[in-house]
Amino acid sequence: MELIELISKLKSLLIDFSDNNNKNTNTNLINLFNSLNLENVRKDIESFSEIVLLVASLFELKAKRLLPQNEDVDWIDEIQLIKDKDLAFARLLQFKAFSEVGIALASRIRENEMSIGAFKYYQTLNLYSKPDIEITLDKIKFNEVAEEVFVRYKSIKGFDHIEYNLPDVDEAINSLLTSIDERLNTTFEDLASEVETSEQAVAIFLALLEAIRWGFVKAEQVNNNELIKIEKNYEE
Amino acid sequence: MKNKKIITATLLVSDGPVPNTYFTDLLEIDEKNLLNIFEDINSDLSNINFGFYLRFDSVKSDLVTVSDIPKYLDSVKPPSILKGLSTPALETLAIIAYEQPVTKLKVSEIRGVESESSIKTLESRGLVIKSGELDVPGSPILYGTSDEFLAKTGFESLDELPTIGEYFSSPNEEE
Amino acid sequence: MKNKKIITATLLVSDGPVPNTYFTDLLEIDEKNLLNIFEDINSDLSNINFGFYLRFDSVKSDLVTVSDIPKYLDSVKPPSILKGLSTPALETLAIIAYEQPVTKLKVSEIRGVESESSIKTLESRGLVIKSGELDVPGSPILYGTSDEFLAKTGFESLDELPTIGEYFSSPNEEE
Repeated sequence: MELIELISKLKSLLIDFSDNNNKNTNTNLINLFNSLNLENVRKDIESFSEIVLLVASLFELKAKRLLPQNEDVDWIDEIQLIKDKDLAFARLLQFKAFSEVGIALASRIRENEMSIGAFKYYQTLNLYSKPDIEITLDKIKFNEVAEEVFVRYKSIKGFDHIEYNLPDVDEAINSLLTSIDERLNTTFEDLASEVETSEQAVAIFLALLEAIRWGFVKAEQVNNNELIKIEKNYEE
Repeated sequence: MKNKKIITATLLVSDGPVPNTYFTDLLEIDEKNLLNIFEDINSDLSNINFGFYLRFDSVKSDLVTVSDIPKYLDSVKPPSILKGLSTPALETLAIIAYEQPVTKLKVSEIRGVESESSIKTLESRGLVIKSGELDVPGSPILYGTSDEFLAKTGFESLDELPTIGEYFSSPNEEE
Repeated sequence: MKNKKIITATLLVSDGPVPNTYFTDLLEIDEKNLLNIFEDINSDLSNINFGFYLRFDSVKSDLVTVSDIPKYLDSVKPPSILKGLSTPALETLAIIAYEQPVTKLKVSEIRGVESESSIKTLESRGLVIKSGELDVPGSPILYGTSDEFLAKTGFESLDELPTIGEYFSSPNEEE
């Protein structure tokens, strides 16, 4: 099936969703996906993200729909569903617009960065008696930022919410960061090859997920056959 | 000429663009005069074929490299502010730019996913700043874009941000 | 002339003097040739009366401000621009204040991003100083806050820094 066709079907499904037939929707979705050649879809990233969005919206509505699970949906719920549907659409449009605007802004920044500003301000120390810029330092703001940055750091290391007797993710994050620091570029397979127990492997994996989530490192797999490359994430 | 000397020296050592008012105050000249000096400096620089020029507008100025030799500067230039920024972060940046001042909740609502870590990333890069608090119970923090954001995108002010439709209106131009 | 363009652009954005070998390798020219271009650049700069020149010797070169600028400024009082620190710089400053003496690597680790340029900014503004070297291979530089930092924040000594939440009081801390 053509992608465009699939997308339009998904859209109409979304519109029709307030109709009362969950079973049908299930079948339809499964059929739709079965008929799709995933290879082709992956080639067209644009459409792929649209599909993901549409499907996500569908499932979100579906989940809400399934919640009461009683004979009839109450009319208030019905209205809620319609509102949800509109919201999902509005969100879809807004979301897609902003994500493209984000990319447009980034390409603007990239273009501007082709011209690089002078980087000599360390010389101001020795320039003339009065440097051109007087730095103000707000004590309150300083305290706030200090608190925030350490809380952020500590919360990465915390994991208080995990109460089970799990491997020490804390330690795993530290050793993960250290080995990435040492090697700058490494692979997941490389990291995993050093563990001795399955618990350690789990810890490494969790640590990696956390480190990625917090932006410490980037992980990338170009295609299925390649190793998962891991590198440190640099600022500015 | 004394003014030209002072302006060029200051721009060399300044940390980012210098506001025009700084020079008009310092040198006791009017804005028109200042802009003339800027143009003078640029025509000097292009005559001698240097690799940088003075980028200026009605608000600020800065010495920056010409854009046709970037590959020779790869090893000396600072890493891009975009380096390592994910598409979710860019999307969050766009939402904050257009909806500011805006709360984390509102950003998350628009994106449909929790956006705390994206906002934190943008904040630690200096593209986004806390701009106040919303006057409701709980006083949620309001976020906005920073001067660094303007400098990096090259907009003089937020008023210059194109309306969202403009990004989509002409499909066949674009980056 | 392309080489002049590349050399001037590189010197503008370089953070400190550039070794001559960098240019001879990049442009595939010999040293004599390079020194000629340097002299060329300097004669250009003095002709157009700019406030900086190229200081070079047989090893390195850099663009620096001319020494008579202070004389020009004697008669005027430079207005000061009040400028706050950006979030990246503030975060970096906070980490250095609490963790000092601390290496760049440790700061980057706590922030989660490479923090070299933030440290440079703080150093150039006198808020942060090099306070020693760590006694491990490679001797990484240790950073600490300056008296200027105390003066600006109004803390009388580092002991006055507020304790940060419950995060440091937990018994099982310390890495």
